[in-house]
Amino acid sequence: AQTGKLKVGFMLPYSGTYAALGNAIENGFRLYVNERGGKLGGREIEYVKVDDESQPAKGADNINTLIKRDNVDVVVGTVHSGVAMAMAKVAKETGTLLVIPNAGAVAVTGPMCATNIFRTSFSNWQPGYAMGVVAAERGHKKVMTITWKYAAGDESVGGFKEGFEKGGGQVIKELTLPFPNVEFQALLTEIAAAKPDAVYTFFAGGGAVKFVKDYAAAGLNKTIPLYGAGFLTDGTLEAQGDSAQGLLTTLHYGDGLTVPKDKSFRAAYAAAYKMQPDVYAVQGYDAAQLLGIGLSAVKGDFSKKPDLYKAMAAAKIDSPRGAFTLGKNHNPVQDIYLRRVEGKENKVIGVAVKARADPGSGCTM
Amino acid sequence: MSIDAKLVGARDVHVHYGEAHVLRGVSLTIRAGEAIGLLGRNGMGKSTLIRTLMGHLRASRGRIEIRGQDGARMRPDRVARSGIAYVPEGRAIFGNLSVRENLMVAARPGTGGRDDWPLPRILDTFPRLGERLDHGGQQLSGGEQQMLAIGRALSTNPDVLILDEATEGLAPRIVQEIWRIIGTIRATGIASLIVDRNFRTVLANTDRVVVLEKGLVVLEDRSAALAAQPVELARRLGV
Amino acid sequence: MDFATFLVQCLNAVQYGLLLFLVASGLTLIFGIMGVINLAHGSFYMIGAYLAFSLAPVFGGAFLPTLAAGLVLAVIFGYLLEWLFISYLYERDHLQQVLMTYGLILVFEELRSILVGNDVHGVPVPGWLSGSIQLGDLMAYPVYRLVISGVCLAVAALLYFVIARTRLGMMVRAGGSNREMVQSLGIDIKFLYRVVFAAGVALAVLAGMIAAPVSSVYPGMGAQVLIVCFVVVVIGGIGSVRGAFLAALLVGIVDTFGKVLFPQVAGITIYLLMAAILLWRPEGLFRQG
Amino acid sequence: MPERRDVLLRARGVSRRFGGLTAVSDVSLDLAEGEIHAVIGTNGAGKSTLINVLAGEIAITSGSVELLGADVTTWSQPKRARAGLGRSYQRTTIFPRFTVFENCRMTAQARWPVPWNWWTAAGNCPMSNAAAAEALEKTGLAGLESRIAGALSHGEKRQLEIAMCLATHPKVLLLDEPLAGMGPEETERMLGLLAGLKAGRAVLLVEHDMDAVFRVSDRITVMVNGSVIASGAPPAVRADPEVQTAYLGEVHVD
Amino acid sequence: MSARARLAAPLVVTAAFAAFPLLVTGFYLEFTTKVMILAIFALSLELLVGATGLVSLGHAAYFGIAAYATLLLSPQYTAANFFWLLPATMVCAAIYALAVGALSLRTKGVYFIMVTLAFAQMAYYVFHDTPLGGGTDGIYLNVKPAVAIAGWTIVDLGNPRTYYYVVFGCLVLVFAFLAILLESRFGRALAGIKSNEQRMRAAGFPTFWYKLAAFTLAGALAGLSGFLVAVKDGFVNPEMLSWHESGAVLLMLILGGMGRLSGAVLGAFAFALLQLFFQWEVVFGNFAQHWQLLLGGTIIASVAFMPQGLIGLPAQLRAWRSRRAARARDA
Ligand SMILES: Nc1ncnc2c1ncn2[C@@H]1O[C@H](COP(=O)(O)OP(=O)(O)OP(=O)(O)O)[C@@H](O)[C@H]1O
Ligand SMILES: Nc1ncnc2c1ncn2[C@@H]1O[C@H](COP(=O)(O)OP(=O)(O)OP(=O)(O)O)[C@@H](O)[C@H]1O
Ligand SMILES: [Mg+2]
Ligand SMILES: [Mg+2]
Repeated sequence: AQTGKLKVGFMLPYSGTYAALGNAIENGFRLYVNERGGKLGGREIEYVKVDDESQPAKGADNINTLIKRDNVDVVVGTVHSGVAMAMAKVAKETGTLLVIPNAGAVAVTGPMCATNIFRTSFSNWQPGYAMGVVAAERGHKKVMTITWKYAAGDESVGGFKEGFEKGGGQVIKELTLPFPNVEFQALLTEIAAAKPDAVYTFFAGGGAVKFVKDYAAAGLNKTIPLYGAGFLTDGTLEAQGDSAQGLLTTLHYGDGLTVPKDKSFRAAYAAAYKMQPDVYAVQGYDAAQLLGIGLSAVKGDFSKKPDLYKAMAAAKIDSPRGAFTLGKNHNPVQDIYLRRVEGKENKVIGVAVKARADPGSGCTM
Repeated sequence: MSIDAKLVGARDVHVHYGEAHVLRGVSLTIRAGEAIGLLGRNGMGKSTLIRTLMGHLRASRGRIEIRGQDGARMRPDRVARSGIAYVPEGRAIFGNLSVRENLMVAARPGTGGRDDWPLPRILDTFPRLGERLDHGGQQLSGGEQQMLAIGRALSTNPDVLILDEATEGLAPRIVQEIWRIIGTIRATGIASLIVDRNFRTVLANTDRVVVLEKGLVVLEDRSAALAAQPVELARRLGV
Repeated sequence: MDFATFLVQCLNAVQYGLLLFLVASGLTLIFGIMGVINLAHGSFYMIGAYLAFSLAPVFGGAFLPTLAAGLVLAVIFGYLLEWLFISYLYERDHLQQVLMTYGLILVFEELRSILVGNDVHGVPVPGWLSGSIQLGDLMAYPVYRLVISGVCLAVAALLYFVIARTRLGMMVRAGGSNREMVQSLGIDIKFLYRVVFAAGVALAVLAGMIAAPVSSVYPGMGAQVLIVCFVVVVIGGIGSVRGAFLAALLVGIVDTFGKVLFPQVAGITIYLLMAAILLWRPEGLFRQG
Repeated sequence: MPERRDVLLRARGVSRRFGGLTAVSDVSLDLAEGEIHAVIGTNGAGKSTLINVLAGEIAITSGSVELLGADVTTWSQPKRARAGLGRSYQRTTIFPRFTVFENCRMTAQARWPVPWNWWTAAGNCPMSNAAAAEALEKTGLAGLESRIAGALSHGEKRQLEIAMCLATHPKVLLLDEPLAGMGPEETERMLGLLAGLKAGRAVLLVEHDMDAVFRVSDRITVMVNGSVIASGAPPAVRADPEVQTAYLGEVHVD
Repeated sequence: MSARARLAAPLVVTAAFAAFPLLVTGFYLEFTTKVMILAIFALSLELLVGATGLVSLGHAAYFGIAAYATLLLSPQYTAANFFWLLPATMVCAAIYALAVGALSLRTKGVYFIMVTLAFAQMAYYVFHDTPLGGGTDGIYLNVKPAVAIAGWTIVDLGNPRTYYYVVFGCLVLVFAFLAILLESRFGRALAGIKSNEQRMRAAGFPTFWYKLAAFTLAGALAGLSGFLVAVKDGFVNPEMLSWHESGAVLLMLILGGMGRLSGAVLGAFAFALLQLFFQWEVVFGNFAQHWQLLLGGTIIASVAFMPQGLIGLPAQLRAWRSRRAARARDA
């Protein structure tokens, strides 16, 4: 059996728009490992980091740096879907274990799926679908969607549409604007003129903050309810202030969960990093758990790849979000929560869909 | 101001362009009210000397004096503000400014608050410019640009006017006009340093003439005296 | 689109255009008139937004003092920056400025990350401007956005006046055409350029500070705005404040209606506009002079 | 009427407007082989504009231009140049970073361009090298071949300007103030050169140096404000009172 | 410098590169391969910027289009033939370059910079906003093209060492081609156009066509590098066409020193190595996270102290020394 250190390579954004997410993921991962005395499956863990800059064009080179120069055993990353696609390609070719702690690109666990690629976060489809179900349940008939014209947005809206139309609703218009444009005023005017029953949206980061504020400033929040995938209000509430109050979003994590694991996780995270964890930290934490489960199963012997992967695929992960398993395509089968913004929190007010797997269409594994 | 006050002085000035040694020890003095002609064949260093006096080029050796101050380290704008105006060869008018703006951009009273060259007088002198006041400098004909460059220099009401080939490309009538103006300028006590290809006219309109050859002063005398020895001069100028 | 909606969209377009002008105005000054290709302009905008965020607590959230303090800092900052990094580039190939200002972008972004972190922040709209005006039953228009437009108009007018009508403006423009000759006429071009550069930085910072409450504050916000600003300056004709103003409005209109009418190609509408205008008038709408 | 030689360039009713300003107005002139035809006139009279229009550098507003018997009114400037029209500029337009020799060779190449031959070095083209060397020799720049053109003195640049024009072996030469910036010695040389050049060529000379103009030209056209006010043999033009008041002033040409 | 000495340096460098894969495998081999591809990309831009004076800020478009073409023209489950795929992708890039060039060459200076940028953005959004090439997520190449004649596979592009030599061969060929081209009459005409287009027209050069030819050729060569990258990574993404890429390659040129072919190659290596170095945790520990600060600082310093770029450094040192000597002589 192998006894030396196990090298984990973080390929995450440490600069640019997503830098905060990258840091949260790393923190979450390290927290789990530290809780186990710096070891997983009996192997001491050593880290190597690469800033992926959220640049897909550099994706292949960056992951190659980790795999070929730094000889890492596992790659953990990343946030940006395009970069994750490039990583998946290289991981597949080199057979390196890849754990994706955020990027929700459907293809990675769809046509691109592979035995050595795992995701501990979500697919873009999942929260969207869940919100579609909720919107239909709440009796809305005609809904407009608005998002950036890019893959993540399309996939999220696609999920919403599927869930919503299954419930008898109808998406009357899909508004898009070029990524990463944040001038929403024109589209808000469109919404105001069309007067739909509700609006579903997928934005993240700075765009999410601005959209929510603009939506409120235009007075639309009083007449047309706004629903979103959870990223709309995750890590952005401080910036959104009053304008986000009462918003409903769906995600696999939230505040005020009654999961015991969550309580201990939050306490530990706060103690370790002097700040509150967010969903990205949870995803990082779970990535470490998943790896830990696999390594324990093979007693730290990384050379037993098939057993390792089998154990990981079958893992039941005791996540702060609530325990979850992986689907055939290595994407979490998880509860998606419905959350309402209260103060600076995304309060969980119920489960939107239970143990929902991503359809994983195209995955032949 | 005493009449023979030294305004600009160069002593034993050497200038290099990289390896090329272009001025090899030139001395020159411009006193108040004095008109000096600077002659020499192409490439002998006339413009180099002028640009050194203006502070655009650094002398590798020697001393430059501007109104008694060390000019070697003076920036060109300080030199200009001590009352020295410059019409460079090739005009260098501001193409993106209108004619009026070209004439206004640097306009200021001279030393002692003199304001001999207000805009109307400049336009009187060059009526052609008056017709084209609102046109862009870029659009002027070559000669019009030349007039503009001179007018612009006058607008700073200088004590010393340095003209490097200022009559290049001007119609004979305008050239006469310019020489007349130089005469007027002389009469008002403004000193001038004139480079011009027409050495006869230079001789006739200056007090003193300096001839440069390969970076050295090879001839320097009162204009009247030189006019009397045309052969020597012609030899130096290669005629 | 009914008529009322159309009118509101026009308002949106104009308002966006004016905001663009505000950001582009500093660029017009530095790029169009001084002739320095300043890629770091977006960074100054970002710095402005972060200043608005960081300075607000210092002044207890009071808007105007924060603004004033930010502008003073910006001027000092711009002045030093020109002196340290830009002043010796004028005589060189213009492309060196590209490289230099690119280096500055990296440094600014990273310093921002070290000093302020990478979180997204919001800046509250000042209380006395936080109302909104109801436009029919359609939507409410925030007063603050209208105020921004007012500020943009004022800046446009002031800038036009200074550049086109004052001696200072002439000197700056002359410097863009022939630095050496400007010096020969007794104008201290070094100092002048330093001041103009500082003013350009201050304008970008002003834009960032004013836009912060509506745009929020986030990493990478500068890069986004930079290219659009270049487009504005180029369409307008380099060196022309008037051109930049019109171009900003035009871009605002095309972008706004592009998004609404042709969402599929919304990404390229402004570039199409630019290409079309430059093919029609290869020097922009208003050439300088 | 003197005996007519072959007209190499014929301009008929040439006009050029800039916005409201008519820079060249209805100018007709013939450049005959073996003749130096001077165009003189006040500053801003439209001489350079006329050259620009004839050379095809700027578009003509109305009128027609005929070169070596072909109507070239709609031809581009490079096409006219290849057909044998050479010009110099009033403001020096050289290649400042190249050596003096390369400057000339560059323009000489226009006659043997073969752009598709990408494997032979330009320096190995004997024709262009010979043409360049000859042009430099004629203009008195021999000895300065390896100097960087941008570092020449003003007058030397003016000489180079002419040399570059000659290196293309034009049949029709349009010279815009070739003597400007030249010292007395160089002026002498240039006048000698001009006199030698006209054999087999037609030369249009724009110049403000009246001594020179009256010495070398066979025919003079005088322009004022875009229009021709006089044209003919030098003595007649000199005697024309209108020309005297408008242009010559009290210059006495001897 | 004697003629022999002048020839010695490139020969030594070429030999070193040829021997490199014998000594090194794995990461550094692939890294060097990647940088050589970038060097080809930079060389193609050098033809425009350095040789013709046309500053294009949209050069990544041709790079990206060729990369996309490589994937889109490859059959789904079988290998495409290298010998027709490579020319086909280069032609795709060249056609777009021809179209863009024909329109944008009407403008000058900064306007040209911006128009090329605009057309590149257009291509970018075509791939970004439409499902043509998988949208923002990009697409994969399933099977690498085969270098095969009549069904006989000659070399295996999947082998990193082989691929290194393929890329190296391309680099040498492109370099040599450009070196000869720039000395030819066509190349000198481009140099003349860069220096003074007005004069070239007056002399009789139809400068527009010369520029268009250069522009198209540069597009085709950029296409070559795009092809090589696509085959190497097997993945393309719209970001390959973004203005960041166009900007980065321009920066390589400036950093290396413009107007010399070796400057472009040097710049590509310097830029990539600096980035790699500053990102290296072994050296910079946790500060490696802030590698952009160091890179930015280095760039600023290099502009301040190396106005002619890396390639001009020796000349700059020589000038400095001779100036010091002259001063000592005078004193
Ligand atoms: N920037 C420069 N770099 C190198 N050499 C130069 C530079 N400028 C001028 N020279 C050289 O210095 C010498 C003197 O030039 P300068 O311009 O002073 O001559 P000049 O007397 O003014 O001639 P002209 O009457 O032709 O204007 C010339 O031989 C010229 O080639
Ligand atoms: N591009 C332009 N736009 C507007 N006006 C122009 C343009 N070019 C020339 N002009 C004007 O046309 C007139 C004729 O100019 P041109 O250069 O032909 O004069 P010229 O006879 O060569 O004079 P000079 O002897 O002074 O060189 C001038 O008044 C000039 O200002
Ligand atoms: Mg001179
Ligand atoms: Mg003229």
